[in-house]
Amino acid sequence: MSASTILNRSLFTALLAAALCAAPQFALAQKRGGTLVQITQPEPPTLASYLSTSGPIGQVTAKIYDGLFEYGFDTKPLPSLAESWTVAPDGKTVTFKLRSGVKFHDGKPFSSADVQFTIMEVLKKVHPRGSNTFKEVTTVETPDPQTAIFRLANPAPYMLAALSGYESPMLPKHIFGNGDIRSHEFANKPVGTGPFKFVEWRRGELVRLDRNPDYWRPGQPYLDRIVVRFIPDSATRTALLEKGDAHVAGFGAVPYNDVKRLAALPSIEVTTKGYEMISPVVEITINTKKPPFDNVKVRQAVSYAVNRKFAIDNVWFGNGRLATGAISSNFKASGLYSADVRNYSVPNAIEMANKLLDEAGFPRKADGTRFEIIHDITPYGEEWQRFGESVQQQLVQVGIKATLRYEDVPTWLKRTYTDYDYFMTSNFLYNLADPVLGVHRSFHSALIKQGTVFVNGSRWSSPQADDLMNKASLEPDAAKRGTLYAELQKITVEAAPIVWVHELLFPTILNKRYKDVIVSPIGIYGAYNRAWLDR
Amino acid sequence: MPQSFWRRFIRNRPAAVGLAFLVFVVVVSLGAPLFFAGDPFGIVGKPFLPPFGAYLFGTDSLGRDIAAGIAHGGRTSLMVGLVATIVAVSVGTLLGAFAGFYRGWIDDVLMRFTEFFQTIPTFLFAIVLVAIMSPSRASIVLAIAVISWPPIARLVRGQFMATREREFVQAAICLGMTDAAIIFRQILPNVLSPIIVAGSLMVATAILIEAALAFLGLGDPNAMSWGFMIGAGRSFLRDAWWLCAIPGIAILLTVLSINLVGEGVNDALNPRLRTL
Amino acid sequence: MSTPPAAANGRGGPPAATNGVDEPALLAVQGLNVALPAWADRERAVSDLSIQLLPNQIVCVVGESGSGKSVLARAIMGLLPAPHVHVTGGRVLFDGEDLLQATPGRMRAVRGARIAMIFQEPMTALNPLMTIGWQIEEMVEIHLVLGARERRARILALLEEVRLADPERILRAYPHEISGGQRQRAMIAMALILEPAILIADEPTTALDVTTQAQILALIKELQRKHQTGVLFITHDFGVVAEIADHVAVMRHGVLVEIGTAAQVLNAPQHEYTRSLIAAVPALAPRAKRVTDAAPVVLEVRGMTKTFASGAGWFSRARRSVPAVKAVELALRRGHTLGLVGESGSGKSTLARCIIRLIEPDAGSVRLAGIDLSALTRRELRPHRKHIQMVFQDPFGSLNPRMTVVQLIAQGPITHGVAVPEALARARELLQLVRLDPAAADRFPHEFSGGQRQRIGIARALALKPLLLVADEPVSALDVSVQAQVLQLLADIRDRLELTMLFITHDLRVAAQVCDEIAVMRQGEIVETGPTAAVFADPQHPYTRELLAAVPGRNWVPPRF
Amino acid sequence: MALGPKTAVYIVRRLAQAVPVVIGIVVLNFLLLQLAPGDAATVLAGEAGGAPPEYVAQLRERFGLDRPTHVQLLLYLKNVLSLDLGYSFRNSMPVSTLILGRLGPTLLLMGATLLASVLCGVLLGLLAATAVNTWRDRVISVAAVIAYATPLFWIGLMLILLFSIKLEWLPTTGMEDVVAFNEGWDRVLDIARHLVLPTVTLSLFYMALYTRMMRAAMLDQRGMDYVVTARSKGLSERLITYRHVLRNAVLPVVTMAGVQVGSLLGGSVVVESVFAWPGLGQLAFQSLFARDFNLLLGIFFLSACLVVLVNLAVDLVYLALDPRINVD
Repeated sequence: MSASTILNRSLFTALLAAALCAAPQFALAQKRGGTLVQITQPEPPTLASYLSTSGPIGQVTAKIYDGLFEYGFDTKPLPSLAESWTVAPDGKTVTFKLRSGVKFHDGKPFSSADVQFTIMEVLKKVHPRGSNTFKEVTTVETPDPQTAIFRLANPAPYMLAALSGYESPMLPKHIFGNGDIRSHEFANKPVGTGPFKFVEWRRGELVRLDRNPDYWRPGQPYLDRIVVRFIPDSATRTALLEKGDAHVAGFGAVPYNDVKRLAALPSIEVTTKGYEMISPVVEITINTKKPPFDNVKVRQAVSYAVNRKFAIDNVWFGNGRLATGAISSNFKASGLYSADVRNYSVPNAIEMANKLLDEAGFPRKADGTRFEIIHDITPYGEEWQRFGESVQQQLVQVGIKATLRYEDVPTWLKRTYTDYDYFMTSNFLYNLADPVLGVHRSFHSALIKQGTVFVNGSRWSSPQADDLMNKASLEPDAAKRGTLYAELQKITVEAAPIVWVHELLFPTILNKRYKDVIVSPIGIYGAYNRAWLDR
Repeated sequence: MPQSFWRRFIRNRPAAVGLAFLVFVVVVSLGAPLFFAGDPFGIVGKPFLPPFGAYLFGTDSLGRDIAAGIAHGGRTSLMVGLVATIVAVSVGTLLGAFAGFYRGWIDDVLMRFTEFFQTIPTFLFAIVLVAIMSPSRASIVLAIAVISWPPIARLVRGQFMATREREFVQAAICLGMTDAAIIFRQILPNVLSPIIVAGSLMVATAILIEAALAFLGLGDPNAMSWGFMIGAGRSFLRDAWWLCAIPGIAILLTVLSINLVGEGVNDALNPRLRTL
Repeated sequence: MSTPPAAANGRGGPPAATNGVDEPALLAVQGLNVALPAWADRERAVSDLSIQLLPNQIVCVVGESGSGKSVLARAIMGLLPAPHVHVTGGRVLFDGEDLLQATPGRMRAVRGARIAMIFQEPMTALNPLMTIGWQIEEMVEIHLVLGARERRARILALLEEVRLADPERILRAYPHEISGGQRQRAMIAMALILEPAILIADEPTTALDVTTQAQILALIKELQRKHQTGVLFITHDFGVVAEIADHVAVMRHGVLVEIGTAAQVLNAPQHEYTRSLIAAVPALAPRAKRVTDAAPVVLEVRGMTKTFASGAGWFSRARRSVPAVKAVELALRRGHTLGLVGESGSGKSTLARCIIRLIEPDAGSVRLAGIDLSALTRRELRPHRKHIQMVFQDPFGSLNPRMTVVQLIAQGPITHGVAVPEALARARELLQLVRLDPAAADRFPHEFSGGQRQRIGIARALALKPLLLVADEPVSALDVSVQAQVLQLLADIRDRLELTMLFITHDLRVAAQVCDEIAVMRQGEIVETGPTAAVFADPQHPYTRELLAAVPGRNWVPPRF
Repeated sequence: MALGPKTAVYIVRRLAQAVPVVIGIVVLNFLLLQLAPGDAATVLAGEAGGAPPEYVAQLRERFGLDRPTHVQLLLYLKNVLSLDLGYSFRNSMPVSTLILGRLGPTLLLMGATLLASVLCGVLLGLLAATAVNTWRDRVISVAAVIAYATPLFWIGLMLILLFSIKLEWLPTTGMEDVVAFNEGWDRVLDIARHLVLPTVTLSLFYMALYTRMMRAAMLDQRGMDYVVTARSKGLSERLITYRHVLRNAVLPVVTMAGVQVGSLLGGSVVVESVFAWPGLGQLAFQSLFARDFNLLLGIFFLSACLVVLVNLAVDLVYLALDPRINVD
């Protein structure tokens, strides 16, 4: 990985005091009471968010488990269970001052021992991303119940971006410390310090969370209850939101075609905020080791042929932003995004594609085709199938006959990341909070790891790109980082191992009577402690 | 015999109507490449055009011609229904014939097997098969055939058991005929009519199963099919009802006409029943 | 309505509608016409029929199948299968009331209470899901207002009257749990419980064994005398007629051809058709043995045993095992005809099928012309099968409906290697031998009558020139006139081809006519064997005596014309 | 007929004979599922949006997926025979708990469907058969023929469109109103309202089948000799129908109902997905795509047991209805 050379820096010093953050109550007259019904799709397989990062889990558990931090829309950390923190100048020691008087839902107090247990015994060992995030953590020291000191082998600034209650939930040691953490009886009966307490999980139906009266933020939460419903049928999900029987839904839980209609309703508000630390991208991964895609011209031709605008308008019904390259335009603010790359969305794209294919040595045969391939479809649902169908049609125009293949998730994952037995496949990846976490994995030669999913499946690599990424992950200066990434974007777009189609704008549907629901860049992965019902 | 069969069949009005419609469906499906040239997945116009405008049945969410989809989808439905039935009926007839004729252990094994298929939720089993083999026309046909042959085998077994006791079969044994001759030349022609009837009804069931699989997203992604169209149109139920309604009606009418024809065949083959 | 017009077919004038007695009729059918549906082979089921029934009288209506005798019974009861079959004219006067004009409600009151009916097959005539007691009780309940105890007492009394042992058990039993004879007794009890004026009996003994038949006939007669009931008794069997009838009416194609007292009709029939029917009834007098014991033994059966295991299926209610044939020994000489006689379930058919290896016997050997067939495997047996051929009982089931007549006859020789054209040519010759029109060769079995089909079956068996012909009840499904023709044909062919024959029958009259020797079977065993004449004249075994005594009309010698 | 010791022996024997069938199902499915590409570990890693290979290997070891197939099978069989259905790692729960949680809704839907289809089918068949060739018969027969040809999922969607979206008479989906958290009778009523559409959808096909069977059986039975006997006794047509014919005609429907149960669970996959009914069908569907084979096998095992039990129950009913059938 990238963090082998250390640059001496201390970006993070002591930050704001807790009081500053806990002060938003004065803005509006929040009212107590009410039940918020959230739709989560699909039903989470478990509630063990320390064991699996499967999307829907966090939508439930972030209300139960707190993290050390929260984050503002600028993706900067804010205090939560940690009142304050300091990073030593060498970056190898991080000290967290923990809030006092915090109690778990079972009444036992929260202390540094719980932090130590959670990091060292749980997240570092069994959390799929945690082993990476906390890789550099050697010990967590607990000089007193309110202090936790992380000792790191190397500086790991990205760690501080991963301490939300969604990503790194703080668990009660007195419960999870007993028994096998991998199959713990409390896995699906979570006990945390969060604003809502777990009541019941009716499988296939709902999870019910009730207000935690002993929540550490006085007066909060405002809601009496949160019900998370699981509705497999998309039309029903829409209907529930429309009727006001459900109040919030995100992450594509509502079909994109319904969003427009819902948005027009006076009772409903649609926002694309709350995904800033996620940055999802729709793309087509090309197997660069499989002829004819080992030829860069062929890949570029495909990149020209794919009509991004059509996908946004007709498949995702406008819920997308044209993607230009490897890094999402969400990073424009931080200066990491660059549009100075080859532009594939040009009016004469088809012409360009045909020309490139001719040059690549694939002339049209008598029947008008140049060659045949199989196009795999991400098995994530109907819009992906429609996307595949539209791509198939677009490829016909440049003489590529694509047969579609639609398999279930495990089969598809195995084909793409283990067997590499594919030509090109649609794909869906998150840029996450930082390119180091979400972008490097698709290009770095170190991440051509057979059997590991969602890494470099196209198996494209170049020493130059590797070098750029290694440098960027350790570069403290934002402007310099921007330059490095601009170069990376240029190279990768030119090599076209991936067709970046669009930056998916997940619409979050929100009933207007519910206020302050989406208040952070993790959106519905938030705790909802400030959400309230305006009757 | 065939002539009187035909007369009896045509005199049965629902069956005649069913046959006429079925012929229409077959003609449209087989002629789909003529009537609707090109790929049915091809995008022809703006999405969500309502029916009876520029396009007979309108366009779907991507702007594909629904009428073309119906015509080409009919090919898939009929093909899957027919081939799956032929496979299931052949296997079922063969096994049922041997079990019913020889009884003994062959029969025991077969009965255990059909019991097995009665005990397992068959549609779920079909889903498992298709998921494992990856959705394609071949895997769907195979899955439907696998879950469909046991009832045929039971039927044929029963018929063989009964017919085997008929005196003309005993006479054939007395004449010294080989078992194969007795099974295929003596008994089989006499039990063909229930098999034909069951087979024709099975085509209808197979079409429904194929549609359900496609609806659940387990159809062949390269073959336009009615179930797929319904599944794809499901999200637009409220805004563009025709996306679901039209292919649904196509399935309904086709299955209905096959059932009517099947029953007509049954009635025409067993004229006794109708004299009552 | 006055006297009926002359019969349409013109074969003699209509018989007198009286029974020759001046008593007032209990039931008078006058000029009854019953129409058949358009697709039937004739216009009317019953044409212009008049008949009378007096109290305390048994009138037998006799005729072959399709004569319209059952339709008559149902027309009287108002039970014709409307709308296809319906009355188009005439009157049915019962106690002076025309039942054809009665309202449905009135008819319901008459049915069961005043006119009751019993049927041929008591097993299907009773509701299989209800107890006997419930079904009898229902009869009482719908017609009378009686307390439960009274009802029960009355039923029990009647059950004793029809001689049902253990009536309490019978009441609780379901139809399938009692024997055929018991069922028919229960039916009779049900029919008579309301002391009806008239009992209509539609072939009530046809489905029963000969000994049971005799008992039931006696019972009907006894009860009829006791209750002074008028009985309209429908039958095809002149033996039964001779046994029970006071008056006899003969029907043919829906027309009454002759009516008169039993003595008149049976012994001095006037109408040509009646004469031909009576002529066809085989006499009970045994034929003389035609051949000597010097002929070589063709068939030798030793220790033949077959036990049916049952209880294999979930729902079979039979006992664990049923011995069907117990160590039977038989020998049959060339040219002889051995009659295997016995009641249903005696094992005679099983024995025949064991000999021919349609059923694998448990033990025993079969030697045919010196070859031990039982030592052969099924496959090895195949070429030898042509030496034993069989003629089956059911003229409808024994011919493959999908094959033409020549194919049916030629398939045996073809199977055994005869060239196809030769086999077909020979099949056509055989058609002449069994006296069928050669034009019939290319038609399918369903185009023929029962008797013609039996001829085809015989031709098929003969095509292989067998050493032994096994005939399993070959005439019992046929009408009496056809039966006579087929028996005659068999006899002719046997004599011409010197056939050896094993002839299975339940009918002692037929056995007497055909067989040189007979073997009497009961419960899987041969209880008596010997030359037919000897056995008939001096039966040794009590069962043989019982059988002979039970033959209906045994004291009546059909006149020969 | 009565529940005597013979019947008890029969029940025990039937259950004993079902054991190999059920085990056969488990074994066959186990082997079949081995053919499926990918495993639970891949799925979990995929759901997590990626995971290091060590993590995946660790998962495999934990799930026992690293052992040879026959060892896994033997272990599984051993567990099943001691009625331990194993642990669903994906759901972090014992399989039995998961299944039990879904069993209630499943049985509710199955029961309601069975009841509705049999009762309505018998009733409609009766209504049609007692008025043969009148408009009533024609309407019922035509409706039955159409219902018989209707794709389940499609009619489900259309019912939602009509009754939930357009008319707003009935709830769209789910098993109960989860916002209300009703108690007592309110809850029962609420569940009943939710039950209507899925039950109608799922029972439509069989209702049509039973209607047709019942009508045919009634007409068939009307031609039987015992009906003539009943007429000759002076019974009215009404009494003949209700006392004699009905009971005989119901028998084939009872047999068919046993067959229906087996297919109900499979068919409910589609209906459960349309109506978001929290039943076993959906669970099975999900577990297949998650390669959660312990769970899927558990469901197959349980549904096989269920079918065996229901078939037994149907046969016992048959036994009570038809005295000709004996347990010997």
